[in-house]
Amino acid sequence: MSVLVTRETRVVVQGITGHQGTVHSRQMRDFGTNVVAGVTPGKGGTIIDEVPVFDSVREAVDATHANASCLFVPAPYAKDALLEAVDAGIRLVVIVTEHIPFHDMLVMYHYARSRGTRIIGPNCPGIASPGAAKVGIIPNVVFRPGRVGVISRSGTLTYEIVNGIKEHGLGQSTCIGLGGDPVVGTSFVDALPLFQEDPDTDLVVLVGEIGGTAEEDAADYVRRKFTKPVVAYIAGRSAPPGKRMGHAGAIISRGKGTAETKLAALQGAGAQVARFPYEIPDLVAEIVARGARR
Amino acid sequence: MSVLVTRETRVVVQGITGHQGTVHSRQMRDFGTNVVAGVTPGKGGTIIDEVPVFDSVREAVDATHANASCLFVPAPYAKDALLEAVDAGIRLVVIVTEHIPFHDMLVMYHYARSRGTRIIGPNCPGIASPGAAKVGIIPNVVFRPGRVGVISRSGTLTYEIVNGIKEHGLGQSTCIGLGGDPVVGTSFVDALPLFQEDPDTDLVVLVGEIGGTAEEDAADYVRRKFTKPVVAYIAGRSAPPGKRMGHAGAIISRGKGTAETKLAALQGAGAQVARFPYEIPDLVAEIVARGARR
Amino acid sequence: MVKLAEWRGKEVFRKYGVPLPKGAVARSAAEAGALVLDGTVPLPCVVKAQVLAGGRGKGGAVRFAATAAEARTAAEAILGLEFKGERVKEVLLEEKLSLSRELYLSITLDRSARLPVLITSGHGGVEIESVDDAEIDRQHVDPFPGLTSFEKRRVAKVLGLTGGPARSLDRLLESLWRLFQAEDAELVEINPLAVVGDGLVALDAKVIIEDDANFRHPEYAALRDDRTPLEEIAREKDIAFVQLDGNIGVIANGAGLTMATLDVLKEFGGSPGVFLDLGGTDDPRKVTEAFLLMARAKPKAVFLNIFGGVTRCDTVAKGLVDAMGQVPANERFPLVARIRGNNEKEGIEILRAAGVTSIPQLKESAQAVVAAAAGGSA
Amino acid sequence: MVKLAEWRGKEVFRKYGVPLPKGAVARSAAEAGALVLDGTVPLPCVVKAQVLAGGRGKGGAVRFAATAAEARTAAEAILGLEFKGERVKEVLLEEKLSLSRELYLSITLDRSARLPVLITSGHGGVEIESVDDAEIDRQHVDPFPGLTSFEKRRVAKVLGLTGGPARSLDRLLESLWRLFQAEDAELVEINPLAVVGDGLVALDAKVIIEDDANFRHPEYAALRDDRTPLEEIAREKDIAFVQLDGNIGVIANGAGLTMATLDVLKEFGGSPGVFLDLGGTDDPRKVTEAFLLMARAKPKAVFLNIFGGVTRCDTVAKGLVDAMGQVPANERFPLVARIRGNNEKEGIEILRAAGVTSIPQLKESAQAVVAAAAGGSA
Repeated sequence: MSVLVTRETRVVVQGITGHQGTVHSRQMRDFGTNVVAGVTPGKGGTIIDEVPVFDSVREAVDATHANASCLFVPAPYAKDALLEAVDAGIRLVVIVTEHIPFHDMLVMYHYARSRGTRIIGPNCPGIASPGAAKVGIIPNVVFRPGRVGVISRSGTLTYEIVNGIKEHGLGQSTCIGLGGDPVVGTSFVDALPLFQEDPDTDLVVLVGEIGGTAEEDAADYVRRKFTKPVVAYIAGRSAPPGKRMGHAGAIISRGKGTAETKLAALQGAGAQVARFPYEIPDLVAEIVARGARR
Repeated sequence: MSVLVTRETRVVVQGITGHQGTVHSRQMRDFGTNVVAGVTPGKGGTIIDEVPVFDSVREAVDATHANASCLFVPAPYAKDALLEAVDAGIRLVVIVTEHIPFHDMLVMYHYARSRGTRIIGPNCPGIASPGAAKVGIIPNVVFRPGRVGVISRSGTLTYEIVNGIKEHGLGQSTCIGLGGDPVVGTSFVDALPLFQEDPDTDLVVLVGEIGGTAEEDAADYVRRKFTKPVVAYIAGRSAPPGKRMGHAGAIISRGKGTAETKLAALQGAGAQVARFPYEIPDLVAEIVARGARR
Repeated sequence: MVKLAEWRGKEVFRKYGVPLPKGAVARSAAEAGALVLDGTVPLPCVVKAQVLAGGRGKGGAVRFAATAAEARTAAEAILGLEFKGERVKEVLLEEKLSLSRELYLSITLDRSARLPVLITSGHGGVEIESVDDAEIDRQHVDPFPGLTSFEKRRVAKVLGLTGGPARSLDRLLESLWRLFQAEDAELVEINPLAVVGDGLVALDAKVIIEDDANFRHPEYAALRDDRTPLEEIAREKDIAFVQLDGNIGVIANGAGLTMATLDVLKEFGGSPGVFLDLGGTDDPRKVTEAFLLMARAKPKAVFLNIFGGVTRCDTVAKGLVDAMGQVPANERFPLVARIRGNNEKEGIEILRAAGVTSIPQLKESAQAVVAAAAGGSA
Repeated sequence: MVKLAEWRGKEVFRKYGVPLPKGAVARSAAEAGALVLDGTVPLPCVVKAQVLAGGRGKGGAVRFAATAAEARTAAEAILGLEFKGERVKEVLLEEKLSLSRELYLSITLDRSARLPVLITSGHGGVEIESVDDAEIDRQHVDPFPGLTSFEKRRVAKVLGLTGGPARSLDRLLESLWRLFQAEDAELVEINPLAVVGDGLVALDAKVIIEDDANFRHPEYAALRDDRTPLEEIAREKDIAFVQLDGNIGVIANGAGLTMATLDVLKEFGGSPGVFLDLGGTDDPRKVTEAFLLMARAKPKAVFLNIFGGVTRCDTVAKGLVDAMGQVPANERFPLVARIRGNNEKEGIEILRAAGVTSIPQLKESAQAVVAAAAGGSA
């Protein structure tokens, strides 16, 4: 088993004919992912690396029974592409596209949710389960099958950390890059239950960032419901305060949102806290040594 | 048991301080309905016939745990009132108000559905289960407890027919007046399964009208899934064709929508068809005599 | 519902940016000629009767003109015509465009799906009912999130449009969808929608606005002109009143009961002529007004069939008795009453005091009124 | 994000019908005086520095004037001031209204709830962070179906508004909600929102527009003026570039890795000064441009920390080597590189050929660059 994706996942790549779409479709297939279709309006009937391209997601689904989508379309068209995927019955959409206006993402999120579709992202590296499938853009080279779950708000920092786990001789069950945008389809709190229920995950590495309250919410969930060990890292501990989003933002996240509040909350929930990315593999290895299966 | 309403149903009346709201709140209480609250913005804190009035549905629900609403507010404000009820967690709303623009009703219907709230109406007489509760405006005098279910698109014609059943010495389990508007919250197809599952209903009287395809859809459902006897009547058999809604309407209901198509469909589904309202009690009585419990 | 004449529909189209032929309305032959002469309407042009009924082309209500004189003559021939019961008061003159395809397009409500539906066909310019079902596409549109780009692309593909016409369709659909919602339309229909050069042009316009939304659109409320004088008075008094050909007047409450009453009357050989639906009133004065309106329609007999709910039997009886006193003796007609439901006893008593007996059963009462209309007495 | 100065925010407010005091912008003392003399700004009036930072009242950037001469003097005193790092180029003159209450109102995004939130308080006119949490109301608004009347009534009740001010609030909330959506705002804030007579007036305006929506609002893209010259060049080249006080330049890819790199450098005593996030580029020319921009910031040492994904290691190495050749010898600086991930081997090889060794571990490479910046060599 794995989280959200399996060997049976059938991926349609929206925006497959763009440079990133083409490159990453190939890498997903190299990973072992079943990429069954691509979609680019107006390019239907062509073929990219043996993958048939359709004009619409509906046509792609009808022809190939795709059940997951990886979305590379440019930000101004991303909302329409997501609505199209949901409407065609796709129940998992990984949105790689960055710079999607959050007003668009609000519509996308609530529409998808009302139809039972899970979004990962936007502006995210996606999801990968070594040995099963990858939907997204995390480099194949960082993975190795194992029993460590990774949930991260970052992109390249995720690669760094996953790679570190591999270089330590350990492997991953599933890695989810949630994306760092203000509105994400799947948050830590949404992802943790999936790992809680996954029999192939022994512990979870949680990689957060300053800003927002997603890590505090995650800590609350871990404290109340999560029974597996957690190793946490928060990037940006020493970042300058930066340009704040006015006073209203502070009102929403009163007393939350800094590296300190996040680390304190996670520590209070029983998580092992790493101060630097390179401390993570050691903490994971210790937990594994203490009894969690590798 | 009964359909949708029980002795435990706690009704809030939206628009209770209007004439109809006041009159029908009293009649609902006379029927035995637990009318726990009224809502009229700006009139919070007053009392109408021992029923406390609140400024908002949320306040009414917090104070009285109301779980159903009967809506009498004027058409221009009905959409907002429905959204308010849904937002406050009300899961059954009977909309008596007539002349609500269908564009508003589309928003109301889809919003309510996404939140799990059932709408009956608009422009409907509501629902009543003799011995349990009534939410709406069907005259109390027409009822008598029994085992005949009634589902109707009409208003006064429903009273006529329910009364006819009573005068024949039979009684009703639950009667639902769906309302005759172009967009209704609950259609025959939505209501029939409730009666199918209701152990206190032995047979169902279905009262339709010309226009739309709701009766044809109902016939299809009866044929495939409904196992109890059905007596059907369609009003408007001899009505003049009237002013049609352009050509597009005809395209949607191709070959459906007339009294003939509706009657043929229902007959084809095994329903007993009454040609006139006064034939209904006889048909019902025959079925009861053949073995359905009274 | 408020049906807009083609030229009014096109005014609404223009507001939303739907591409239209150049044109203008004329109310006289001289005006028609002048519109051509001053260049407002380019030649050759089409002269179309502004009536609500369809089938104008076959019916001689659409003519072509290559000169100003011909435009004048065409307008002269059409203005004043009686077309399917409507007097032609206006003609619309429009440039005649050279088109490569005629499409059909409409947005209306699909009641069963509880969703708006965008209906299109590559076979436009003919009555859409005559087009084979397989040639008609239905695209539902969810009010949340509204008409999407992928739905518009799908429709373009179904219609076989690419390039300029496809881009034109995208903008046009956006316009029509906004119009459909913002104007509270029941129907927006373009037939034919023409492919002209690299774009689309709406050659006809049918717009029907929902009455119930008049509180948002008072500008439409005044436009209805397909009512009889009595129907117009009824509308002003907010009474549902329809005049047809028969001789029995029916006063009932609720559309369903009114229709059922009609069914029963026809069964017994009656010929209902005026329908008056009291609806859910609880005001005796409104009942009086309705009854007096009925009297003005001069029925041979009147059948009052009320099942009291919101409308209580005693209210109706009071209003009725009051009205009967106001009808001059020589204009009186036999009245058969059947009142049931809320406050039935009180109502029956009031009627009895005025000399009217309520017959409790629908069948018997219907038979009585049919007999009365045929010359017997009630 | 694009923060609008108060007067620009109020121009947007006006477009959506938010009630404002009478006022106008002046860019010189003479202009300020003239605006009063010609009646554009009624007396008495307020003269406010147009800067983005808050706390203007306490900071002497807001003055009052009872005559045209006083308005001139006030403008003279404020214009040209340096207020929290910003030079005052404009003042806004507005009539001074007599108000009975000051409220707080804003709409922004609640990330956790994934919903817009309408924040209000009866305690306006002070920094909202200083208001007790129990005095602040949060009303979430669902984009489907949008801000509803019952939500607006609820807010009015919470604020204790009835009658005229409640009706004014209803219209104002409608305006702000439309503005928030249609203008792609991150924040719309009014503090204070004043009760003046029977209605409400927005005395201040804070509007922040989301950068990502610039494709819909090109008019806002040009308004940002809080960047350094190098940051401005970077923006034009679409490179994420931030200048601070330290002396180590950091080139990384991705916000998380950049922040983590900073955390590690600080741990070993380094002082990062310029951050350059390559993001997800795959174009060696963009890497070259970014590196040359970094060179212009004159760092003591540069740390290149790349984990190749979309950005491949060989692309970065190529762009880097190309750039190094373009930096004059006397402007060169020590470079510590760490490149991992996609095409790592190829990238390392390209760097080695140019004389740069990639240090694989983050800890060791960070220590090396700190040492280099402190005077050691890389």
